[in-house]
Amino acid sequence: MTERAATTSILNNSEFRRILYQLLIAALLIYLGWSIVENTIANMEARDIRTGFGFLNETAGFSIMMSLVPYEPGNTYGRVFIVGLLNTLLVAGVGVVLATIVGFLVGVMRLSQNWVVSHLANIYVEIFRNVPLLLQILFWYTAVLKPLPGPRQVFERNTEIYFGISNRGITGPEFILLENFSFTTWTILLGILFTIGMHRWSKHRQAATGQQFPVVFVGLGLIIGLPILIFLLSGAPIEFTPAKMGRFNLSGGITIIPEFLAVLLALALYTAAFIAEIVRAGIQAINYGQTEASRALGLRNGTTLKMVIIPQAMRIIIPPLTSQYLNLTKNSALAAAIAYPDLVATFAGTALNQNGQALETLAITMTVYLSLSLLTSAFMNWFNSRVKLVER
Amino acid sequence: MNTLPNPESRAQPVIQIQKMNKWFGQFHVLKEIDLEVVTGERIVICGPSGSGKSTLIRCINRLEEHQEGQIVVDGVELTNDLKHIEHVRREVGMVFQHFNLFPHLTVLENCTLAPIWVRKQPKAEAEATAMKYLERVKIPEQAEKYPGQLSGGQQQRVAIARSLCMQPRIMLFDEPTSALDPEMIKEVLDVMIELADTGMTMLVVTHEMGFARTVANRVIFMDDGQIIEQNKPEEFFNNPQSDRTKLFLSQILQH
Amino acid sequence: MKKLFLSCLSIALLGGIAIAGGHEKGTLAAVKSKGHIQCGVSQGLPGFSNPDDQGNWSGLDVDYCRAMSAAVFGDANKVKYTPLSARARFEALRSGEIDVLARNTTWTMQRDATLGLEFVGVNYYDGQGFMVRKTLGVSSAMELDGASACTNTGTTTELNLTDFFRANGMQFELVAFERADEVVAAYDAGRCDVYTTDRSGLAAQRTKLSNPDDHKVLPEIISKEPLGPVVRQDDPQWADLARWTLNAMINAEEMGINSGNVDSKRSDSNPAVKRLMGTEGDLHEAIGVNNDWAYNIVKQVGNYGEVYERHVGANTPLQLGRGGTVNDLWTNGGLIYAPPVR
Amino acid sequence: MKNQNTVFFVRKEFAPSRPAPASTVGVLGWIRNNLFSTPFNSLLTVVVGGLGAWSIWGALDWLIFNAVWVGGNEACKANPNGACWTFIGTRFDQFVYGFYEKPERWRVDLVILVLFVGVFWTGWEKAPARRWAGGFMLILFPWIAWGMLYGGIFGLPIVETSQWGGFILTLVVSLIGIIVSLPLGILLALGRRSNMPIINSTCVFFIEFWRGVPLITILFMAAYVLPLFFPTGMNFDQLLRALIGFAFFAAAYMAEVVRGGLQSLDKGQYEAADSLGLSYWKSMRLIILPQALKAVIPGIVNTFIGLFKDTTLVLIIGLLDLLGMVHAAIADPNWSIRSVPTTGYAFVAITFFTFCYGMSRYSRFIEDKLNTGHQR
Repeated sequence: MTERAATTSILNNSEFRRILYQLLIAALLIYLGWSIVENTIANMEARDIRTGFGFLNETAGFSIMMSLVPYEPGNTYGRVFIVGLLNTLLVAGVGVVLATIVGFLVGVMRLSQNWVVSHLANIYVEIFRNVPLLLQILFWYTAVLKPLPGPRQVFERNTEIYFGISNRGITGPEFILLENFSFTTWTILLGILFTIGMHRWSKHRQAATGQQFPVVFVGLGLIIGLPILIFLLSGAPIEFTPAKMGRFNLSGGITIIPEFLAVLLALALYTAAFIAEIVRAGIQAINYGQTEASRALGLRNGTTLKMVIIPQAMRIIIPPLTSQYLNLTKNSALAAAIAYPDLVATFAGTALNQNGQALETLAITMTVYLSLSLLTSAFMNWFNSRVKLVER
Repeated sequence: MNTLPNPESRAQPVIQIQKMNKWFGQFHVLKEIDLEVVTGERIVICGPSGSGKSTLIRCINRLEEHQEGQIVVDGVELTNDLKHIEHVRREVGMVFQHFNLFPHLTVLENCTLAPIWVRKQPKAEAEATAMKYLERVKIPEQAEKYPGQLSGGQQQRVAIARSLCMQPRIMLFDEPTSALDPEMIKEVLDVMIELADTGMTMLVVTHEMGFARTVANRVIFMDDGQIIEQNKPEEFFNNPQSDRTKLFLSQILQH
Repeated sequence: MKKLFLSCLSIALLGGIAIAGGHEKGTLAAVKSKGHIQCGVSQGLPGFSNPDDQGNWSGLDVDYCRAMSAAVFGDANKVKYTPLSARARFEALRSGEIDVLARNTTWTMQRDATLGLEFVGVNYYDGQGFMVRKTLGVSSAMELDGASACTNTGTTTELNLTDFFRANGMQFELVAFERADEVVAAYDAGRCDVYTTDRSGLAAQRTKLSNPDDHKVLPEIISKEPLGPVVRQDDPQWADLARWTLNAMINAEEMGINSGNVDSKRSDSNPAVKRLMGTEGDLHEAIGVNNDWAYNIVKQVGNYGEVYERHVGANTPLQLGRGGTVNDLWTNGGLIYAPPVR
Repeated sequence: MKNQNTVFFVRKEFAPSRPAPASTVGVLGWIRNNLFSTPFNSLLTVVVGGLGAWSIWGALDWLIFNAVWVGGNEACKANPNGACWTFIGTRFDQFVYGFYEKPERWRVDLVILVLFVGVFWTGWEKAPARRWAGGFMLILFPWIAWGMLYGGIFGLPIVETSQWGGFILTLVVSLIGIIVSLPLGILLALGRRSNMPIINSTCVFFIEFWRGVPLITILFMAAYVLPLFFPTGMNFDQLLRALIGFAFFAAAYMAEVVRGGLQSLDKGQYEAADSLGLSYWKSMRLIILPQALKAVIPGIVNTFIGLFKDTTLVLIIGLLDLLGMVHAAIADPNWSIRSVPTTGYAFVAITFFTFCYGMSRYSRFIEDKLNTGHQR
């Protein structure tokens, strides 16, 4: 009896079990990892596939339709990576701004007491979030932007075009900032600095005397109004070079390609539907009593929003909002479906195809997205710990 | 009770409600309300739940909108005019059943928010006032804490202090003790009694009949959206006239 | 370091797939045991490999796969098709998902030497060309400065196009899509001025345009694109079978053997014909098939010329006349030439 | 009440309830309160309402009233300002079955029929033997369905996965996604909450990795790199590889949902389970998981909606799901008509919307029910 108890107790010892389980899992994982590595190396050797990251220094040899940094086909795959990454960040960045604006607008509309407004906002949300994003990208591209008339149907040959829309995109003039433009730049900078100073001053003054100062209006005047005035006074020192209609296409000018527009629209409108829900939930989560208490204290609606509702709602809104931003960034990879040259389309697409090093190329690409997502979650943890409401 | 000022000797009524009617949708929630309150009066409003008593005092600072009749507070008629509403809300403080403190602001910030933004007081002055009222409600040491760190009774006292910081002429209390545990009710009532002693005009919706007896100089009984009976407290409790009042009192005093 | 990197990556990728021990088996044996050849084809390129409404595949490349089936099984219909994008094709072959890749694939040194692939011959000599709308009034590719060009991503076309414009100092905008039909759709919608791909591809895709007659192919050919079937490098026997299937079709045409006269040619006295028809010699054993393998190919699929005329010739929608082009037999001045069967 | 300053008052006549003034209730009152309560509100109503009505009318006009319902491509060419439903009609079979062999299509029909009956049975609260139906759908049905579709059992001829396409492929990918991801996600969630460091960190790493990268790179990985990981000669076809990637991706998301459910449980439940002397797996199976999973049904449904939409991504690696089929079909030169692409996309959008919206309503319904259950 005692012997049996002794033998069973070792197996039933929870500490022993813990270690045993973990060792088993670790062994399994090591075996899996090892066999995958072995297989991969064996397969690569058998198939004569090159390995390593040396390809990043090799000439790419293909052209990319849109690039934020100078790029030509003679550049390396490393450069292709940079170009793709920047294009991804561009569409994601603009998309985030646009999605936030639309999302907050729709979210607030959903809470409107106006029946028409809230129901239309609701229809928007339901439609856009229940239709696959890829479909929306294809829709904007294939059904909306591509059928636009071509440049030869829209523009006369050799005419100068300051603004035009065709199936090659939205074209505007290229602009050169002349020397005098620096006055305007300085005014804007000064305006910003001054507004920051003014904000502090008005805070102090309010603390000291209770008087309030319309910082927003004066600040807008300083940052926008004054520079416009200076700009005009300094003789409008900006030179527009219009695009010119060539034999095939518009040349010169700045063209926003339809691929970019389609991805941007789809990403922004899709994500906006989710953001709208987050905003609505965030505002609704705040007890109506908060509004009533503010009103009873005599606060105006604007002040109530600014001092009571928004600070509380933002605590609820920002974490899911951040993960929507991350989703948008990851979803921008769908640009590959319509030839927008983002990171996945150029680097994990064309470059991978030309050099055949799928493992390395995809590993680099995935690392980029993984880092973005780790950064985002680090931010969210920081934010959550910072704004957590103090409770008993 | 006889030390209380005689309402009839006062010149100007501070709240005048005439033939006021209110509906929620098709539900006639307040019917033909006539009420006059003069400065320094302390009125307790009681009645069964759903009788419209909360709605009535919420009409006084326009948290609810009435559809017929007239409400004049501090000489200003309540209409859709925002200027009027703002004026009235500045002069009328309100304490809610669920305190409605701002959880993201400290106790002190809760108290100074409105004075700074509405009364446009300097911060230092607002804070001094706030500390004065926090002392009066006996929790000055909690000034830097957040509402979430306080007990219910403490929170309600902060809410009272917060309203007082606006230096209102009238205070409305909407069942201030009914969300509290029994041991905390007394601390809140004590604060309210002290406040009454300063001569503040108060309208209190409550079921605390002890409070009504000792503090109020008028008790109003409401049922079915109407004022059924009002009287001085001793008359009201000892000699109720209406059958409905008798029934209500018999139920509530059994406890 | 590489091992560490790979192991991290793979652990992340795989949580629970048990890895069974590998088993080496020749492709031919594997094909025979499963009863069909898995053939990698395009996702739809008329003339080369294209499915009809019912999902039946036909084309020059498809007939090559059918010929292999005829050689292995004596039945040309034991083929199953895997449509592949340009990007996916090599991996599909290397991983063994398909047995042979007949997908208008250009034979290049890089692909042959670094990707673990074996090109077994050329079944169509192609070159990259340009197609434009007639209304553009362009008569030469040298006039295309500033144009916007649609093409497939991940192909040699993309590189050739870039080289051509760079070499001639011309500007262009490249719009590259993953799938051929997307390229065509974009060109048809006017997203670009030029459509560039192999000229056979231009001819094929032109049939898909809304108004084929509005478009024309420019005279320039900017690259050499020898298209041919591909197999894995690690199975020489299967590579030989693949190579000689193609050679048999060409030799048959050269000897004047076609699906109509092949039965009578079996009793031909010409020793070269006898060797091809399997009535003499035992070379068939070396590639692991029966002696009537070439007979079956010609009988059921046809010789190279027949297949060409059937799918891409002058009487097809592609209208790629053969006479005088590089795709004619060497005896007629073309490049179609096969080593002898002996 | 003549003398208001007299404190005493008792009401003798009770005021009757009157109907509210006409201007505040009824249709007029509703309109006033909801549409024209302030000048700004009125402006909003007119502007936003006008825009909304205009676009809704435009959409309906295009989709229904002015659409082409009969005839062939000629009819669509004649009417470019309306949807071309005949395009969908002629290709409908392809959109549903892909290139699945015609004589075998009854198998697909049967699978879809069983699927819908099973889902409704499981989802309907009052259905008899609901648990059994649910168990059948989750455990047995996937195998039977795969067997029916692929063939090779019951003497059914094999239909290669490369011939699968259209809606059936969408269903296969999404169902495999949920069926694999649910158990795997539960294991991962339990592992992530485990206090054993190796198990915990492995699960955290797995979950964060899969959630941190875009699905499309995972599909690329599955398509181009996965074969390298297996011994030579061990092959999966393209669909199976995509399914592996998709299922792991889904599992990571599911794990986070389940973890939310585990976290929401009262600590007392764990302690109670321990105090009963149940082993870890028994306490999980009998006490913790049933509660945790029930609490996160809405989250699971929402994750599934997301996965269902994400199935469209297989189009990028060359698999022809419903969207892929339509996308390929609109390139048909015979149907090169202005209205065809929009019609095709509208068709896919309506299909996805119907399913996703239906599921989200169901999840909302469950959520409301769970909420009332928690109220005292």
